[in-house]
Amino acid sequence: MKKVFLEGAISPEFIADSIAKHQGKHSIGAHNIFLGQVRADEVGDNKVVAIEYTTYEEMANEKLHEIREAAFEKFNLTCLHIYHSLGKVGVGEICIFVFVSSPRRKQVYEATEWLVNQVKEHVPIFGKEILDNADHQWKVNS
Amino acid sequence: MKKVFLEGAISPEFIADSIAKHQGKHSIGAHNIFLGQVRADEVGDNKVVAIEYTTYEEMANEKLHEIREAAFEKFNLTCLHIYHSLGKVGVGEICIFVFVSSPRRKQVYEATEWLVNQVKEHVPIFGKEILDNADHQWKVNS
Amino acid sequence: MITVNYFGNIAEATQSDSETLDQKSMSLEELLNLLDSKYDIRKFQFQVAVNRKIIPKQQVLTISDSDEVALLPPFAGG
Amino acid sequence: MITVNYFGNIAEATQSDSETLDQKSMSLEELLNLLDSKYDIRKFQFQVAVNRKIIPKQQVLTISDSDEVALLPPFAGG
Repeated sequence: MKKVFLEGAISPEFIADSIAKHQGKHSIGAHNIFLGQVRADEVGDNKVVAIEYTTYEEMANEKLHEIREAAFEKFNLTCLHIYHSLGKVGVGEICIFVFVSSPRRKQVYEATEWLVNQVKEHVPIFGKEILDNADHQWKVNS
Repeated sequence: MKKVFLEGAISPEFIADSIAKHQGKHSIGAHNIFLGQVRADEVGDNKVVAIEYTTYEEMANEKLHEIREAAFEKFNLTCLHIYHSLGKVGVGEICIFVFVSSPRRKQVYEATEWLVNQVKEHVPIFGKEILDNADHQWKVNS
Repeated sequence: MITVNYFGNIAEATQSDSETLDQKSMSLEELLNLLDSKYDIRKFQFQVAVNRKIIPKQQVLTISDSDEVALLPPFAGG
Repeated sequence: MITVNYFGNIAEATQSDSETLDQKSMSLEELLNLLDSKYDIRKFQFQVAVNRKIIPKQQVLTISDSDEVALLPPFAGG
């Protein structure tokens, strides 16, 4: 089982490290990366300052495993990685990192889009949006 | 005029740095990144070990400027960056880095794909594939 | 013992992430009625997972000892 | 003086990235014939750019002093 959940924000250094790890695979010609960044959305007179993520981890890992298998069936990929934050991620910080690699570029964009949508729709992750007045509201994916 | 051409391979650290620079922009919710990596393609009995890139830089910069303007017209983007290597890039190293950011994810995949295709089709960049027997052949985009 | 896991705004309402009900067996309907009487859960939007699979709330199903039930508010990953 | 820039396999054939022709004015057709007689360039696949804009090779066009011509083999960026 690949590790998906990381405590706190996903750092640019972590992303660089993931990229570097793929430079030994000489059949890869194209990578596509999606990063979700926490926005300072306005909520009435207030602003989002962070999102606190929780998950139903056992079920999430089962779902993510199914999504991975389906992606390899559907697209011509050399490898794929999905990382998601748990706990607090501040505005401007990265909470999801989807990384797809393939010999050729054709399918990588669609594969990334499909994976991000699958995670949003089917993986039990919950987000508490913390506002600058210390109130909160529960995030719902649109 | 934004600087596109970099000498040699594009390092994971350069990519991490570009990502970090966008973490202060709190209206961004989604990034999409394309990376092209040099493959060890087989050419008869030999293998590609590196590609040496050259460009007609004045014309390339004019074209890239047009492509940028058209992308901002076409897609809802907060910012976009295109980097391409000149000189020698070894197998497993990164030669093109396209980075698109937007408030929401919907258009980022298509914008990235469009930009990569535009660069490949319209920007005068030339690639000499160096083989492991020191021969070479000229790369042609398919 | 039936384990029920709570998440998001439902965990907030139940003031707990998980509880175990001292029951050998009950129908899903009985379980949801019980939770509604304790926590007024029907005011929330949620899905039900039994043993980590989402099932329709109306499904006629007996929840037995060692089953793991979860109430899942709308997903918000990414 | 007309400047002609060469790239990729054409620069390899001409053994130079650029040359200046000591001409005040000539047609594009004359220029391409001259380069073909010197370097046999018609054996290559290439496009012609005049002042950094690609134009059809058959275009009836006078290349003048200070114009910048380039012979561009197939692009290979990315």
